[in-house]
Amino acid sequence: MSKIEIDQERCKGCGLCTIACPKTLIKIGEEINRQGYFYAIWEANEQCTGCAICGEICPDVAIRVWRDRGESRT
Amino acid sequence: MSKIEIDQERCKGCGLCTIACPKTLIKIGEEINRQGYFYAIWEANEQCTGCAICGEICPDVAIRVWRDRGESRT
Amino acid sequence: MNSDRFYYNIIVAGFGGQGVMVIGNLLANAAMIEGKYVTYLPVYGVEMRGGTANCTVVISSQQIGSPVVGKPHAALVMNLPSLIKYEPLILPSGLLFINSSLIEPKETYRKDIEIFSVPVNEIAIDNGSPKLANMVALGAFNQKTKLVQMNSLFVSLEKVLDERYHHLIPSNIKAIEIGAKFVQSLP
Amino acid sequence: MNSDRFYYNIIVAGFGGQGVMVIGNLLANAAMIEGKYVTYLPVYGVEMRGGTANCTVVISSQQIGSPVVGKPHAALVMNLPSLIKYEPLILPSGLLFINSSLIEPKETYRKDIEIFSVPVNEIAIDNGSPKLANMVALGAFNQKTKLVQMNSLFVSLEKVLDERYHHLIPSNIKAIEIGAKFVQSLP
Amino acid sequence: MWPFECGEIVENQEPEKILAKGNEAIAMAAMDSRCLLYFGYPITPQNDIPEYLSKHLPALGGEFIQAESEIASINLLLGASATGARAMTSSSSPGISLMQEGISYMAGSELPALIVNISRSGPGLGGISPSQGDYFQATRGGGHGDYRMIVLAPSSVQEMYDLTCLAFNLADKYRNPAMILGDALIGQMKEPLIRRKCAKMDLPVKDWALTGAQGRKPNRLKSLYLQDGELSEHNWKLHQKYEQMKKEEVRFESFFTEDAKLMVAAFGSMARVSKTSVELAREEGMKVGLLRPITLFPYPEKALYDLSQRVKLFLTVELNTGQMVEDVKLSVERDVQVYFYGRPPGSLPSPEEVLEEIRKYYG
Amino acid sequence: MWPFECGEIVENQEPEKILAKGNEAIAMAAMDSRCLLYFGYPITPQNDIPEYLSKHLPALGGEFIQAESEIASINLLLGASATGARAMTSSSSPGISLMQEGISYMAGSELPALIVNISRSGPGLGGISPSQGDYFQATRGGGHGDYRMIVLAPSSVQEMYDLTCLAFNLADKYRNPAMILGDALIGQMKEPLIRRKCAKMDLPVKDWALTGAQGRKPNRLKSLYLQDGELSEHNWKLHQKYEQMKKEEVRFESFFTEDAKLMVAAFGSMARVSKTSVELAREEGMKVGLLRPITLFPYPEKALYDLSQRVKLFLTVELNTGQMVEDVKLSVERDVQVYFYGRPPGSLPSPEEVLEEIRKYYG
Amino acid sequence: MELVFKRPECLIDIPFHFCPGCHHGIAHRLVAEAIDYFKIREKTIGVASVGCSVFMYDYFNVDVLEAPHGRASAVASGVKRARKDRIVFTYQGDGDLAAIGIAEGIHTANRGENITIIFANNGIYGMTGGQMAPTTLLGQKTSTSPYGRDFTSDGYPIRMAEMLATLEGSAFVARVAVNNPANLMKAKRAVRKAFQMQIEEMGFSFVEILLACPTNWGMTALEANRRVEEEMIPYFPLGILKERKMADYL
Amino acid sequence: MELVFKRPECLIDIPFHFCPGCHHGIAHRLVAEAIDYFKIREKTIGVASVGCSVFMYDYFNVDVLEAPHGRASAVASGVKRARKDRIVFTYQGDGDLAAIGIAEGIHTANRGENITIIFANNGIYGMTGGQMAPTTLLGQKTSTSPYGRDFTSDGYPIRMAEMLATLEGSAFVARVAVNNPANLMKAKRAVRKAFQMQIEEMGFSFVEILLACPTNWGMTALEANRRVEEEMIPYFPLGILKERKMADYL
Ligand SMILES: Cc1ncc(C[n+]2csc(CCOP(=O)(O)OP(=O)(O)O)c2C)c(N)n1
Ligand SMILES: Cc1ncc(C[n+]2csc(CCOP(=O)(O)OP(=O)(O)O)c2C)c(N)n1
Ligand code: SF4
Ligand code: SF4
Ligand code: SF4
Ligand code: SF4
Ligand code: SF4
Ligand code: SF4
Ligand SMILES: [Mg+2]
Ligand SMILES: [Mg+2]
Repeated sequence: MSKIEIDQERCKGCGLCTIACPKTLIKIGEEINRQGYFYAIWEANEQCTGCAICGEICPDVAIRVWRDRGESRT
Repeated sequence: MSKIEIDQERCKGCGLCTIACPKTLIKIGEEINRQGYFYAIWEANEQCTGCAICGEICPDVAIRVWRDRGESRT
Repeated sequence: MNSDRFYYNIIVAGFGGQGVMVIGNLLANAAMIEGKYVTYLPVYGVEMRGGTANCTVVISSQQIGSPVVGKPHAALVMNLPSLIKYEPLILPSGLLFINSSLIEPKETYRKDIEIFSVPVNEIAIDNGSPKLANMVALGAFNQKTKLVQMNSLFVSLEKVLDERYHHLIPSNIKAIEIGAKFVQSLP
Repeated sequence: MNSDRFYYNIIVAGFGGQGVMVIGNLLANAAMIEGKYVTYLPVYGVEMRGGTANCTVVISSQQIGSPVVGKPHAALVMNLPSLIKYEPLILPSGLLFINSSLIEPKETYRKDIEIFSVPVNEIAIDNGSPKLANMVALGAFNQKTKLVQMNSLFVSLEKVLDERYHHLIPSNIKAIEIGAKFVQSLP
Repeated sequence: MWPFECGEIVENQEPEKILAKGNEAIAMAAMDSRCLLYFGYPITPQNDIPEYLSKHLPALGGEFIQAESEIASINLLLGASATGARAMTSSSSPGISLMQEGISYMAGSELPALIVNISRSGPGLGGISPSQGDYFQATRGGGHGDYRMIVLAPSSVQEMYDLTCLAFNLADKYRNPAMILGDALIGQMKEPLIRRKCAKMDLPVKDWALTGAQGRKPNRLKSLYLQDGELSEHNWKLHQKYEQMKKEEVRFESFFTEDAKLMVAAFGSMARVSKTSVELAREEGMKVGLLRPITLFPYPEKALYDLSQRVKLFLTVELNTGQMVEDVKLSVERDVQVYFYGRPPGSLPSPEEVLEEIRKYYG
Repeated sequence: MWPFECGEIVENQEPEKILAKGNEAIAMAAMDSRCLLYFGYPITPQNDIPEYLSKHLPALGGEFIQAESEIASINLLLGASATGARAMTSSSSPGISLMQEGISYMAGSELPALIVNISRSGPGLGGISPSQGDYFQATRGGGHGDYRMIVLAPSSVQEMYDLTCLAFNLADKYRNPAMILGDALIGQMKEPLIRRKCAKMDLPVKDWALTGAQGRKPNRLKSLYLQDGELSEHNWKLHQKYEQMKKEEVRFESFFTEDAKLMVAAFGSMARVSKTSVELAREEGMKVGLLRPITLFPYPEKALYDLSQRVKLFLTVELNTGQMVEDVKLSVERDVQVYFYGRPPGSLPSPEEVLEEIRKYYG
Repeated sequence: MELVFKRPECLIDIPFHFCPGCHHGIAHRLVAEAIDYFKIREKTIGVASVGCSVFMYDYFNVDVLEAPHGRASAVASGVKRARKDRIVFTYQGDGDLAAIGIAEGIHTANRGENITIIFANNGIYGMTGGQMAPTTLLGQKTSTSPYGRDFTSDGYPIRMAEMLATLEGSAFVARVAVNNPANLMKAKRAVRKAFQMQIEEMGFSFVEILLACPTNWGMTALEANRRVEEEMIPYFPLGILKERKMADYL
Repeated sequence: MELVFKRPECLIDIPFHFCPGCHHGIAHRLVAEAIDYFKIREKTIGVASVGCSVFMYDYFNVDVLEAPHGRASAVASGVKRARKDRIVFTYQGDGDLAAIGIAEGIHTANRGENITIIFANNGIYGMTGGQMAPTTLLGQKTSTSPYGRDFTSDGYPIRMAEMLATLEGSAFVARVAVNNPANLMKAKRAVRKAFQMQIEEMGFSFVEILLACPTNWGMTALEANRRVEEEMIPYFPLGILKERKMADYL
């Protein structure tokens, strides 16, 4: 099982991660952060492969990714 | 019979006309003009075709050309 | 600047992108329509992106000298950095209007001014137009201060908004009204 | 500028390309070698091409103030425009040295100065080095004025000419000597 | 086509009061002065000018070029103005620095045109806040050689409009580039504006313009003078022109001079702030006046000199570390004290802060 | 490598007297001051500098770039100086105008380097004859914003050398660009020159230089300051630096001051001409002196002020239509008469012509 | 679990000021990753341009110099000539490099300066509020081309990579995009390659990155991202345009 | 006998200031002849650049404007935009156009300004005394490349015609020489064609003319003339690089 962490105060709610995640595990939430943005939330989910695509695409470097197995990244 | 006229005070003695004339009718003389240049002189000569190549090549527009017959220029 | 003459100035401040400039523009235009002298002065951060943005509006019955205001009668602050910057400057017994969606009212400190909090983002979101938080704030602020007539604000929308956005005028009006209503409904 | 001190200045003028600057340089360097204070000041026409060129050399036993000379002791003119420009400026009883190859001596007008004509182009051509008319002029001028020793001029050639032209030093020396001899041979 | 009737186009305009930005007022005034050629490169805080003109010039048959740089802008302007057409560019401080060579050429070739500097903070990239740090550059010639621009310093949105109209006229009258020197404050602020005709001016025919040598000798526009003494003469001719401007074109405004014991001198945006300070001072009973130069070149030397016969205390207020104060010192009587309150850019002084300074020296 | 010993390299040089051009003296001094980086674009009358350096820098392991323009030159210089290395550019008036933005950035980012202006006639293309028409530009900042350069005005070939060495030192001492302001006269003339060490100066370590953030925090060199008040503070800091220069770095030379009734004030080439005029005047029995500012910024205000306690007649002589005369007026006591004799470029005044003016005012 | 994706060390831990969905953030990160990869942080000197990326010095944990608008390539050349042993790069917008700075860009490439230019092409002047850039597409509306870019008066969008590739002096020239994971991975390789070229002293390297500017395109982040694919890439084709295999002075 | 060759009317009857054997004189005459040919003297406006050709206004019998060094193409664009009914040309040296003025040259071409540029390429800075130009050949010694132009520090000679031909905005681009009668005749046709393109409103036209500068090449006129053939033409091939057949907005 892999996981990601979204820094909710850094997230600007652009949504790029939501379309990039091959498993569509991320969506924009309904709460605003201190900057007034609706931030992204990760649906903690076993499906996450830790592929890090979400991290790569995030313009605000708001995502960190942990991978469980020693699989090589895409 | 065609002829040319070299403006001796305008000529700077560069010699371009001397190598351009297909009949080699022009050479650099041994006198200097008021600017101190050895100017070009035309050997008045029946061979001149009035082709105007000398005029075309002269950087100082120091040559005028008259053509006798109605031949077209080269 | 005699007390018998009308003279009032406001600073509106927030993040770039929160639409604080539009608030200032609408106030100024509305006051102009109502026959007042006005100045509107925006201040941006770096050329355009990021940082904070604020604007100053002066409304007066006389010709206006300085459009720069050292000590405003009122400050409408949309985020925390603006609160920190402008709270100390407000004239005694002036008005501090805070957007409590992004600022905790407890972050204010002055006792000699009136502090008035409205959760403008929440209100806007609740009304389905999260992008119009600034209009909610304007409506609430004007309801509170009665600086200009609401109708002058509505009329000004057409002058202030770019033509591209004219189709949004009705929803802007609605947001202003919602802001005003929120204030009216306060106990 | 007392008369017991040495102070002399010269203007050398001609077309760009006639080598007047080299004349000035050689005079200045030679005088420096001989322990004098010197200034050399060139004046060009447009950036480089065409037009006239001239230079001023001041030689003195004292520190030199102005390198600009209003009224020269001597003018060495290589062409007609230079004659027209500098003849009027020469100090009374000064020297006007003209290149009679390009200037008719009759084109001068002053009576209160010494006019000295040398057909430097012809001399140079006759001696097979038409490009060294300037050196002929220098030799003749210095023979006439005895401003510096001929040898100082020869030694200066190495300093003044670009290395590329050092192989031409002997012919330059020869041309200077020919100019000097021409003057010596005058009646 | 020449000379223009000032503000002809405006006639069809109803004199409605609109809430306009200073920058937009310039753009409107340009169009109303029949300037249909604009060349410029984007830079904050003056982008409203090109944006407005890119939108409105095409309909008038004008040309809007967003140039690749300020250097291209000033040279496009040089070319366009050489044809006798009215033309303009606008920029802000760093961009104006890049135009210095071109401006020197335009002055040297005696080409009229409008250059707008909505200046911002320096040196270097500095910031986009208001600044008066380009006063020297504008009035002393930041480019090489002896030349001057006509420099007008508006201090309200209405003046942004009015002085732009005037600048075109003065440029044409003197065959010289003219500059509007505003700043981020006066360019960005909004105030009510009325588009109105400016006073008519008799302008010389542009017989020097390059339009093709048809039925006349070729015209040449250049700044290179190589004949002996020719360049000196040209420089003296320019100098005479500047002297004439000093005689005929000085403009300034003053308040509360009659009984003033201390005069504040300030231009543009700082004159606005200072005006309130002076009013506050009067409320406190201090006899303080304000002199506001409208033309920075020619400078109101005489007005200051005359005033200084009576008033012996001057306070120059600038949004920099001391530039116009030199002109004040050079103008006033010798026994006058000239103080300086400078704020380098980065923050704006409030009227209260200037009042503080007034109190300090009035004392 | 830092701080440099002044003129170290020269030690191996025998102090031979050579007949050198002013421009070449600058180039030699640069090399002798360990300036091994040159960036420039050709322009008359200063081409001897790049030509000399293109020939001699490679052997010293230096870099010579003929840039594509003066704008590239000043920005190459900006980059090189940011590494802490000594570097220079040179140009003449129009080229210097093009550098104004870059100079403003360098001053704003506090980058030391040498900029040489061997100025020529303006405005515009003007001509290549000597001119002092760039005095304002050099001393007031032709670029935008409040900043100053250290400006040195040599008046002999030896000084072209000596002041170049000094300029590098002062630039490093103050982290500020320095300018040598010569002209076509002083750049093109030849005089005997001795390459000699210049006085040693304690120079601060360049801990701000960009060399890679190894074992330290990253260094940033910039002129953009956006935090509230930050830019004001930065401007005041620069201002303090300029004030310090005024205290510590003023240099001037004077002749015949003791009993002078009239002082001529002139710099650079015109000081040379004027010196002869003053000597001629003395020969005629007139009590005339000469004051020659060597630093144009900081200006010898105090020297002039002190002198003006005694001498009540000043004649400023310039190769322009009136620029330095403002500094003279701003410096002297209030009861002093300051006259001006200006010659715009295009022809040089002779010592006799200046003498004529002296006679006129000496009265 | 292993932390497989995190902020590169070369990027200081503060939030970007960029607008939501702005690709500058991705491009910045790619550069930072390349610097980390080659472990050259302590010998790298960055040159910031004026544009939305002007705050580069706040983000990169390396020595940074700010250049006047358009002049970053000249400034970087000056840095490099003074310190040939350092790694020098610029990060320049399209207004910066293709408009005001085109002369410096071309001549820097032509001289084969051994530096790296990251060219952030978003077809717009971001920082100044959305004016037309030299790379704005035909028909595109901007605040100074309100009726759409028209080639008869505004000219054509310039393809910088193609132009620089024709110069003898350039060693590596590529155009990439970061709008989807596949393009992003290629972009990462290109940026890395560009630095590698410099480290190996192969000469001038240049990577043009197509970026979305949602704010000034007047779009949401997702719309803007899509426009990169649909409108920009067709006019600005991706790929490596030039790659010198050996320094030609070897 | 008929006078078949004489000074064109558009050339004022005064001597050129050029050095003996300098090709500028020929190039000037070709331009004057084209103006005569199209009978456009009275509607032509010339823009002079700074270089040995700066005195253009003394020679051409047309309205002439002097541009700052390098900026002739921007100046000419300004003239043309103000007077679209006039014929506008610049005459620019290689230092002027390819070095300091390259940005203006490229953007003028890119905007497709309907003007004509005559680019006088002699591979040297003539007027200022023989410094290296952007078109100086590798190995060529000049006063600022005393050891010969070296690409590692000086870069490569730029081929302007090729570069401008790649831009969408250019309509006619040619390179010619005037070193012998055959080339000269082609040059004459190219110059004429360039003006014709402008008259027909086809857009930006550009003729690069390779010229000899005997003085600063340190050669006699005849040697310099030969060098054009032997050294310049091989690096700068002659020919028409681009010719738009129809205004693309038609
Ligand atoms: C000399 C000068 N001219 C203009 C500007 C204003 N300016 C700042 S950034 C910029 C362009 C920004 O566009 P781009 O380079 O494309 O960067 P982006 O913001 O799009 O990333 C301009 C014109 C300036 N700072 N300096
Ligand atoms: C801004 C500026 N920089 C430099 C110069 C000096 N300058 C005059 S002409 C010229 C170059 C001449 O070379 P080119 O354009 O090739 O023309 P050529 O003389 O060879 O015909 C230069 C650098 C100048 N006049 N203005
Ligand atoms: S790591 Fe991969 S699978 Fe997991 S959330 Fe990110 S993109 Fe989706
Ligand atoms: S990509 Fe980053 S900033 Fe955008 S929504 Fe996802 S986490 Fe937030
Ligand atoms: S016209 Fe022809 S043949 Fe006659 S001289 Fe001239 S080139 Fe020779
Ligand atoms: S080409 Fe002309 S200038 Fe040259 S030698 Fe012949 S006539 Fe004289
Ligand atoms: S304006 Fe555009 S380029 Fe600039 S930060 Fe915003 S989205 Fe990015
Ligand atoms: S220097 Fe060269 S280009 Fe200039 S006129 Fe002489 S030969 Fe011609
Ligand atoms: Mg951009
Ligand atoms: Mg050339």
